[in-house]
Amino acid sequence: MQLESMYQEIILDHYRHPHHKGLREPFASQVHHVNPTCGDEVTMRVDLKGDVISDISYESQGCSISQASASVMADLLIGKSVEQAREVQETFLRLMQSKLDGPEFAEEHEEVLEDAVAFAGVAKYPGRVKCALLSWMAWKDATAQALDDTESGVKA
Amino acid sequence: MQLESMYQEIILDHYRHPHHKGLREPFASQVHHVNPTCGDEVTMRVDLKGDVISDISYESQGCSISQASASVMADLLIGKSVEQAREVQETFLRLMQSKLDGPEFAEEHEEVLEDAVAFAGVAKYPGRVKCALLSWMAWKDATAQALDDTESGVKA
Amino acid sequence: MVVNPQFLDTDAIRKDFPILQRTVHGDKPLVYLDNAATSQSPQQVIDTIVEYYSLHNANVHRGIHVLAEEATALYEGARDKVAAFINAGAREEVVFTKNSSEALNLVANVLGWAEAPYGIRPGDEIVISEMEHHSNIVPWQLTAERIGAKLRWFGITDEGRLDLSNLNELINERTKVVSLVHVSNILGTVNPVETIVKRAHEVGALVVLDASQSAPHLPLDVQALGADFVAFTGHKMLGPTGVGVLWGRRDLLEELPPFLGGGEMIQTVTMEKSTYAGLPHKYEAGTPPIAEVIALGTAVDYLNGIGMDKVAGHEHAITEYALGRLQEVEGLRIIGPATNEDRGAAISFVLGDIHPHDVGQVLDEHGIAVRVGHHCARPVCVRFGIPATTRASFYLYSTPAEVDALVEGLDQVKQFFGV
Amino acid sequence: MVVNPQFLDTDAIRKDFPILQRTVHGDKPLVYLDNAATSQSPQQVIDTIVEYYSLHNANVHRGIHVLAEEATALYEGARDKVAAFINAGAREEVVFTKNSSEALNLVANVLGWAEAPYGIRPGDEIVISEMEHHSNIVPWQLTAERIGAKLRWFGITDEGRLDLSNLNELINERTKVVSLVHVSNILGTVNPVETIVKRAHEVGALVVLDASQSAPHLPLDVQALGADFVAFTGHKMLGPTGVGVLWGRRDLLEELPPFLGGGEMIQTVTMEKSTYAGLPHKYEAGTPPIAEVIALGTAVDYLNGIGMDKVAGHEHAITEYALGRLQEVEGLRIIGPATNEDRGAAISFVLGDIHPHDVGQVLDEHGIAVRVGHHCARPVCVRFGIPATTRASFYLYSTPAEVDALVEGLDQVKQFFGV
Ligand SMILES: Cc1ncc(COP(=O)(O)O)c(C=O)c1O
Ligand SMILES: Cc1ncc(COP(=O)(O)O)c(C=O)c1O
Repeated sequence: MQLESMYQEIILDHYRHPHHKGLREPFASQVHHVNPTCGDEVTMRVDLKGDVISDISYESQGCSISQASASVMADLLIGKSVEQAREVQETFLRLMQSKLDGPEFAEEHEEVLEDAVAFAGVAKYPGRVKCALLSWMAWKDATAQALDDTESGVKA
Repeated sequence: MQLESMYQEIILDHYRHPHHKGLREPFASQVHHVNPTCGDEVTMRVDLKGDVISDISYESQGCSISQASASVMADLLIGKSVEQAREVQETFLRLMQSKLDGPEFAEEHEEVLEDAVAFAGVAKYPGRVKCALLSWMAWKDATAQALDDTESGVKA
Repeated sequence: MVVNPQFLDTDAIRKDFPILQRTVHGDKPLVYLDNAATSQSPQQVIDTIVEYYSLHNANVHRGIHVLAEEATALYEGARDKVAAFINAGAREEVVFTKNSSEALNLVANVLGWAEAPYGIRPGDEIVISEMEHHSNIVPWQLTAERIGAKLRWFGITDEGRLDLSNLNELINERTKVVSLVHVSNILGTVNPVETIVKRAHEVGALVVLDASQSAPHLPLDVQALGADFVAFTGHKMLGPTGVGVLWGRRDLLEELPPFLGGGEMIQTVTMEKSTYAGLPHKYEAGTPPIAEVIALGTAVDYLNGIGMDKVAGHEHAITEYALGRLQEVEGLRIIGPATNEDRGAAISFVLGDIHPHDVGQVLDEHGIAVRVGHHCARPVCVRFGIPATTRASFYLYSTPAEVDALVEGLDQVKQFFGV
Repeated sequence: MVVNPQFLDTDAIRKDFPILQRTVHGDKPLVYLDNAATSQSPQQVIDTIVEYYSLHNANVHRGIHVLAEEATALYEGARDKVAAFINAGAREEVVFTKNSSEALNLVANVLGWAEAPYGIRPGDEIVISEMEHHSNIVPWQLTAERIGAKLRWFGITDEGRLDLSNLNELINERTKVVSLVHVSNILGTVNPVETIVKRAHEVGALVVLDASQSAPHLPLDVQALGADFVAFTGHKMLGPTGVGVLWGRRDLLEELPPFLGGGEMIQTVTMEKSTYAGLPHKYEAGTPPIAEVIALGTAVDYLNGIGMDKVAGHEHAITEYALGRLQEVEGLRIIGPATNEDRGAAISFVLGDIHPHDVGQVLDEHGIAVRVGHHCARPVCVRFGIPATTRASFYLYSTPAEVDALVEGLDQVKQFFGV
């Protein structure tokens, strides 16, 4: 059954038991993103210590793909430097744009993507790519805001 | 050749040598009609003596069908009572709406239509029906105006 | 509306629809339950398009060569068919647009531009409902905003019916136009047009009916309905994409200003000023969707061949069956009327906590095509506090076996997500 | 524009066009010289439509079932093809409309509604020309009238060229927009876009190009042209009816307000207020002409297969031949450029005193399809003091033998009417 290529066990696990869900303090910035097509929503908080992502927490509503994606992302990025995290984010974005070549791309970039390789099968479902990307885009946005605030000396 | 069914010799004759063309005095009313599709135009004058159509004259620009139609109409209607003329006009209108049955309709109504039976072949060319009707519609309009003016005692 | 619930001979009907023979995901037969989004076309409609381009294609009107006359006769012949299909008072009242949305925008714009008494003025009220398709919300928001008019709306009851409790307050002396969906594409509700028309006309307001989900599914008599404008769309009634219909009362259409300007819609043009053609051409600027209109005529022939009363009867029967079977599915909640009175054949539901996207994805894997999301009626989702629904929608070729397949599919969905 | 006049292998090409095999009036082979009104479609385009409805038909976007994903991929794939065909800077700049006329009305309306600096205000000037198609006159008259702006226009020289003598006065600081036909459908004139764009942008005016008669016939590079908007229509470029294209500069389209409101063009809708989707969807309200867009993609493939430079070369060669042969016909007067420089393949003429309707009728009887009338460009007829013209217009499948047939047909016309 093809479906398993999208709904990897690891995705379903994260969906059923999401990590880092629930908003936490402290945080440097918070954003709210919506996927207009299906109404999925996420509120995303990011905290920084120097240039390290010290925390990510979120509240969200949506399909298994968008839920699991937020959970896997938080696992992956917490503790990474902003630069490393950005590389992961960009690689994940490219994975989602790889269409039928998802599995090969994931294999090639497994070191960077770690558990996020589980989403390789989503890339071939154009209708679901936006679900997988929702929290990553929110994280990118929140991190950019947190850095802006830090640079301009504002404390959140 | 089918074309002769539309371009009867009598039509071509009237087209080459139109009768009653050129505006004349006296007249009870004058109207100007245009066929927007092709730009054909006619200025039509009608004079009445009591309820008799004493004169019809016109200036016009257009295709052979519209030119011949004006000429044949003037020949037919001058000297007729308004009532008789209207019957001819209405019969001609029905002829133009008869589509493929033009020839049969014309034969049935030959007594009323006289020379206008020559237009029977036009009815099956929907693109040309408006050409044939232009001057008849102008006449109808001009006559209605002339009668209105007479009734309200206005002298043209 | 009295309908006689009785199944059609779908074995015979389905043979006419090539796409229904198709399999998906390898060898799964297609179970197409997305008819409210778009319907499929029978071979007859496809053949009409082929024949048009292979034999008769020409621009319509004005031409005097054979092809132009043939194309014009076919095009205007299709107008006669559509006019008869909805029992229009005159063929000139049938205007071809590109879809329902254009038809609704047309009305919203020209009422914005019109002189008194029809023109919408600052402070005037426009009434719609919370169950409108976005195509019957946004045009009125745009017009209201441009003019400074006020947009108001009917609410929805918990059962998914139009909330008429404030009818007389909502439609009042300030109301210029009421624009309402006939059958909701998300809830399936059939709205009480008569009640609305009566009240609207009492206060001198015009009524626009969005019949996108009714024209394909039940006998539509625009004269009996009493609305002033009715909009629907070809691709939901076995016809092609690219064509919609606006029916309007002749006296209104004659008096209102034009919408789009251009070829075909003029009487005479000078650089300084133009005058406009008579109906229906006044509202058909530019080369119309010729092949599409002609093919819509064939779709109408096909529907007439079955009989619209029979189509409605079939859908009533299948909806009855589907409502019953779906309500046996544990954890399934129907959004919209759960009973079959005044109800169309679109059924929205949520399944426990499983997001509709996940429901739709698993169903698709089994060959079952449903739609998930807000169905261009987001305010309905907001009203019911849900992000989206899964919607199954039926048509004349839908079968009880397809309902069974859906119900089995939903069991698979639950298994898959372990609930 | 440098073109290499060279005939294509029309024997091979014509085999692809089923309608060109047809006879009329009994056994007369069809000589189709009405390509400026609409072109014919090759079998490939027809097959695309059949395949779409037989295998892939579904509403696009949002759907996650197989058919919806296939239809969406085909639809958006066609957008890529069209974007490449006109060398658009980005695929989002390609908006699908129902025809050229809608595309031009879209621009005329949103510029009327826009905020500063693009919005047209009372007293602002709009510049068009006397050789515009009605679809590029009436929308601007309507906008000018609604706003109280002033409509001005270029005249035409006796040779049928744009009269540029007052260019700098006509396009001035008050000019908000210049909307011009690229190639005239009645005169055949190719207009000097570069000169107009340069002057318009000098004074900060936007430029709209009506490319209805150029996109089908010559290589079109919207970036090189430098205009801000370009409109064209599918049915004149081997494609189906019911689809047109508006290309617009991305920054402009992003900033301008929406045109039609409805499904697909929104980001989020509440009853109070809506926000709009990004490009290109913002301008594609409702179900788009899906099959038509996909088939237009196939038409583009077909044209690319031949090569647009080769198409232009063929038409240049056939126009050269036709101009020569027609000018041998006694009493024939060409309306428009009588030489082949900067000239498209539509040739208008009058034949002595014989009314074009009569000319067209006799030609039709010989199987020759030309158009007669004012060709939706009445001001041109007024300018030249004639009621109408007869127009022969060629395309990639036209042959010198068809020109010969036309010339012989004109002799028959003269014989028939005894001149
Ligand atoms: C120059 C020109 N502009 C605009 C149009 C209008 O195109 P459409 O009728 O497809 O809207 C045409 C064709 O009729 C044309 O030749
Ligand atoms: C109730 C309703 N109104 C309007 C529309 C819009 O129709 P179209 O997309 O064909 O313009 C639809 C379908 O999408 C609909 O279901």
